Amino acid sequence: MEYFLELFLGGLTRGSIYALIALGYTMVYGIIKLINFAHGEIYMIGAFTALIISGVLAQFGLPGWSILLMTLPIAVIYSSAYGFTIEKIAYRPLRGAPRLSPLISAIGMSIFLQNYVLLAQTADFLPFPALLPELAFMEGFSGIMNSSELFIVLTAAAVMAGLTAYIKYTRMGKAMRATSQNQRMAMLVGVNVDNVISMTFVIGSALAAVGGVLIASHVGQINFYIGFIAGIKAFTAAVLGGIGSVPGAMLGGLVLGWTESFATGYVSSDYEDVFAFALLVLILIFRPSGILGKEEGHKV
Amino acid sequence: MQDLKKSLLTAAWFMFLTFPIMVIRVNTVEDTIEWRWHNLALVGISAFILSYVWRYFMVRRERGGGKPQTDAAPPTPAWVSIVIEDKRILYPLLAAFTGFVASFPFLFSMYQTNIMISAMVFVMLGLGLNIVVGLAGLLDLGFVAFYAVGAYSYALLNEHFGLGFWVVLPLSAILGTFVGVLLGFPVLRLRGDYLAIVTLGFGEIIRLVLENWGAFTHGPSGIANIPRPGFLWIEFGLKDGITFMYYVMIALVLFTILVVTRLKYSRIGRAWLALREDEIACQAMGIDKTKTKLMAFALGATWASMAGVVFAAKTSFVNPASFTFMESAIILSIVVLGGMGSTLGVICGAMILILLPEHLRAFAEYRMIIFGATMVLFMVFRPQGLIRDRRRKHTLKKPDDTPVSGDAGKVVDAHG
Amino acid sequence: MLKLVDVHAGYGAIPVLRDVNIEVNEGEIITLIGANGAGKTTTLMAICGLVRARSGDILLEGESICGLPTNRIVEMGVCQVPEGRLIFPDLTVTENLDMGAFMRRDRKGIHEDAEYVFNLFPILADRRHQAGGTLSGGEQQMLAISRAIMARPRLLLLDEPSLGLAPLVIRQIFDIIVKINRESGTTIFLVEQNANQALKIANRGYVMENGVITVTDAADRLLANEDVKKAYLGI
Amino acid sequence: MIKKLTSAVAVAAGIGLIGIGVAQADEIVFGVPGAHTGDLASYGLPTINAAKLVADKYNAKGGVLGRMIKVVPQDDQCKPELAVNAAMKLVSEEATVAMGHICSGATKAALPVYGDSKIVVMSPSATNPPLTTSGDYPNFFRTIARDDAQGQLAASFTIEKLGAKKIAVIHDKGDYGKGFAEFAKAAVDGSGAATSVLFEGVTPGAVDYSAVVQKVKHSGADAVIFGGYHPEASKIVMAMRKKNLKIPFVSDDGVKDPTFIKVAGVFAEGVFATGPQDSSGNPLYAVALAEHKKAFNAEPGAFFFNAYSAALALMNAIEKAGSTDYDKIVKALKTEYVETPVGKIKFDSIGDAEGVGFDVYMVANGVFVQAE
Repeated sequence: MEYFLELFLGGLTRGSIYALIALGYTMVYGIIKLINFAHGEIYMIGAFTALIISGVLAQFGLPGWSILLMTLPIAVIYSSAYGFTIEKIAYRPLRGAPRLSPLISAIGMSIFLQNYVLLAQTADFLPFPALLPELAFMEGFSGIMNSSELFIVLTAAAVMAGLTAYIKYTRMGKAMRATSQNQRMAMLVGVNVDNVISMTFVIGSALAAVGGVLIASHVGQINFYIGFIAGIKAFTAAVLGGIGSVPGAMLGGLVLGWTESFATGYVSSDYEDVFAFALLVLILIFRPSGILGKEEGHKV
Repeated sequence: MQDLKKSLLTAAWFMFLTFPIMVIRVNTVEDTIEWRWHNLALVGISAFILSYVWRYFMVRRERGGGKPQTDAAPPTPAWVSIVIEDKRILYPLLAAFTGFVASFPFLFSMYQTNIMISAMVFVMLGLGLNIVVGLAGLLDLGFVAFYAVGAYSYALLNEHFGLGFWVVLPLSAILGTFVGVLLGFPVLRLRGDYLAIVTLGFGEIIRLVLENWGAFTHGPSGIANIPRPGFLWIEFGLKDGITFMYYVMIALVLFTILVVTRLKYSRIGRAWLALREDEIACQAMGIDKTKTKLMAFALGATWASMAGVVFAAKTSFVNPASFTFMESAIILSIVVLGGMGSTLGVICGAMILILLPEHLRAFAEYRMIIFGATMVLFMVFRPQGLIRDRRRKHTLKKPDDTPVSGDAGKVVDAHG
Repeated sequence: MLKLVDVHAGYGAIPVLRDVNIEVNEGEIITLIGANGAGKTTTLMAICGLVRARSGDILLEGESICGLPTNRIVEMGVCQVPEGRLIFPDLTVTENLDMGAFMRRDRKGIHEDAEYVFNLFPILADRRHQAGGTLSGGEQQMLAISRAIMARPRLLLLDEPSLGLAPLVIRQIFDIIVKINRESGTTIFLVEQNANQALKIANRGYVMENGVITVTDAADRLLANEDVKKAYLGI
Repeated sequence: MIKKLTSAVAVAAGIGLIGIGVAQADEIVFGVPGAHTGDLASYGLPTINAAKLVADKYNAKGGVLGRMIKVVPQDDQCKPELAVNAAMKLVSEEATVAMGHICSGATKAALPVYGDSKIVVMSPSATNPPLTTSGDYPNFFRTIARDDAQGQLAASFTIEKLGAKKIAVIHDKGDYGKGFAEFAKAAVDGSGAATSVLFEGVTPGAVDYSAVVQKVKHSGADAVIFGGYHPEASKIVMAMRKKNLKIPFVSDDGVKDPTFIKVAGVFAEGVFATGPQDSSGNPLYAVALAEHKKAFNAEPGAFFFNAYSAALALMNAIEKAGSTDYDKIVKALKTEYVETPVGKIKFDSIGDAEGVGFDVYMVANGVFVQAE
């Protein structure tokens, strides 16, 4: 039973990270029906920016928590700025192009960003400082869950609650919902769709940066390639939950995290990813729009 | 003046954007921080200049954008039409080209011949994927799975049963078709992007199985000593083997082109096209959607599988590292950059994407970043690819120049 | 109030509108009639900036709105009830109305207007927490019109409000259109295939054929016009 | 169709004409194929440095057999198909000998190409046993010990010195890591003194490894043997220690890298790793180190000394053979001893270096020291 709990909590941590990244995919997809392949790279850039900023700050001999408080917002700002810029360069000119074009553009952007960081920084794995504080009261539970995992789960939960409220109650949130349901009509009631799309990229990127900083601090190392694998998994999570649906992304992330964790624990980690993808295929075969997704209306 | 202001702003923005990553290099292994201020200036200046270039092309694009998509290709340059119309120039040129292709292995080194074979393998893959993506409009991100099936079927059949290249080639075609149908059947009722992610998943699953099922596939250490094809009873040495493979590849590529071209203009080809344009209307016209899609999927898999056999024979070694998502992305780029649906486009795409990196070994570090940037720029400025697909048109009557308002609505929807 | 001067517009290279001249005065109900595919919807989209006019000009109270983004035009008081209604399917009726008032910041006024439309269409009040997508066609049309009212437009553009509705509902909708025009002085530009009904409530009418305005006259005279009768009134 | 063909002529001709290899007869072309870009570049690049240093040394003395040595690196990214291309490129540039390929898979793919052209290949890092034991590649030599020796050593060390009874064997599913892990597992199960309670592969680059760590814990193992490279190793060690799993962690040569200690920090303390026998007492070792520091102003990277030794062995063999003839070079490699940074070596009948072995190291106070 303890083993089950350990795997459950491990899956919860991993799933929370997937969910944080998956939100970016799902929001962008909801609004412009684009698989933003470069989103994983945004997550990586968030982590790298945090590494650089915290490295510079550490020179001043500041305490760990103050470094975290300064690093996280800067990483979030930079990731958002990258998300914003990418949309302007690689996706905005392609509005109205066939569906495949922005997707290819996104794959190209993903390759570009990976190599940009590779060339400007390094190919090697770099140690990432443990920015998350160790909580004394978690000491006794460290066998099943440690402080950084607790931080990840709590932050993810808080961020998701915040995002849900934002979408539900704010003016921009309403504009986002309206735009995702019918872009033309949203324009006709006066929504500035360009702004909404930019904002979607900004928010999605910010969430990815939070995920990037948390996970990097938890596992203690990053390189230019971390975004690719995390991105594919998060995207799988988004589709699993029903792409375009915000609660779906959260649920999809957790389901995927648990699947991988239990598959490793009870079967074999050799086939961890096989289980993840097989689950995806199965769910899509029986529910072609994902767990919480809605069947797309067939337009004639 | 307006432009100058915009460009200055762009430059400032990019200087801000790239500041941490371009300027500061923190090496947490060595505990060093390196400030590279010259990069900041570099970014600023390049962003400033590039913003002008970008704007120039954007304006050109806007102007060109109004042109109808359905109409013929852009005007052919004068020299091309001269060459084509004057048979005195054309025939010798064609003869020279045929001669060049035929004598390539004798003109160039084994290395050159070998990478030419690589490029032709990718031509085959590209043409195969072109059926799926370019003609039928199904986005397949796991195409490399079928390529792996072909490569491993040759490696394993050869290892266990000693079957030769010529026996396995048709066998693998059948196997590829079979696997294509097997994987295609459950996923084809998914639409668009869902299909994309599921095919990506299948691609990964196949690679992971190859990697982990050591008892069957030898896992990551792979299978070595796969023989090159012989001719009847003749076994070749390395150099002659490569030369022979070159001609085998030429024949296979020609065969592929022939079949794909026939398919494209056949009944099923028109059904694919209809499917790509409008799935629902297609069903309404009585086209069996599942069967048509499955055909495309299976045929694509057939070619990929055959290309896999050639790959295994050429490299003489297979392991799962050759069948990653990156390969799928490259094949897809070949199709898209070359020009979706266009056979010649795919050939040019493969030649450029495979041969250029080989010849640019000196720029190895910058190869991938250029590759990524090119993909983006192509999509933005030349989405139809290098060579636009031109289909034979059946002009029954002059089309009415008044579109119905329903059509109009659809155009805007596409924008939306 | 609204003036289209020699407007040419189309999609890509396909021209749709040619030399369109339309004038709508403050407080009027103007109708644009024509066959399916004549370019009526395109005209509305050009006004709202969803289709860029290739040449000519569109003036709103003497000011050119050509090339402005749609949200700016909406902000200036032009509101459209598009063809096919385009309800936000996952938003509730109340949320749909809220979206109509997206450009407005006066909470109190918005609340009052919501009460006003619920009075106008009591059925919507009953369904206020229901998702827009679950309403019937007629209810959706009512919601679409209510949503437009919520914007307090000065100029209301209606695209085929009668399409696919039962005659009884059509009559109700047309009554409301007249009511909006009378009570709040909203100028109305109505695009209809149902020429008979439209001309009955309009002050003036335009007839469009193949992207060109062929006839324009006072509504009652158009109703009496032999050609129009033959072509559009089915008499 | 005709129009299409003509433009194809232009494209194909244009591409075909770019870059035609040139070779000069009076040079000894010393090929250095390996991963010089991509994620494994850090293992390949130090070998180029080693080759250049050795070449400079000989060239300063007038070359080998009076001919200058020209170092020609070829990138293969550790991918088999690119390795074949790299090999063919070297063949067409008439390489005399080649030092490389870095990864075993790439080496296997490329060897037949060299074999056909009678070129001796010596790898500083390809440890997969069949490269020599299969007998398929008579032209292959290496200056590093085989995986089976390494796996055997890791297993016996864990059982005998650490007294482990139940051992969890983990690997990174890679060519190198899984090979090592399989040999270690076989050695553990064959020892009679201990059993392997777990044999699992982790996915490189996965978000975290907590599930695998829990599984190790659950298996009741009293030691872990890991086959793979340092990024995964440090992630696993850190996760283990954070989860209060303090059992010994024994790994391989891919982990015996200073970067591992830097990345894993305090968690690296007490980790065991096998690595090439310590030859730092060897005078040539100091020479090579000094040369590298002087020329590149940095510490040498992975496999540098093996590569340096391989380059010396190859050049020495050509000199002793008195010609660039394949058979004579092979004979010289197998008969003539040569002083190198990894010791005084010659090669046995299958191509493995005699006298090159592994030792077990342990991290203590932030450095690898020989374990007792």
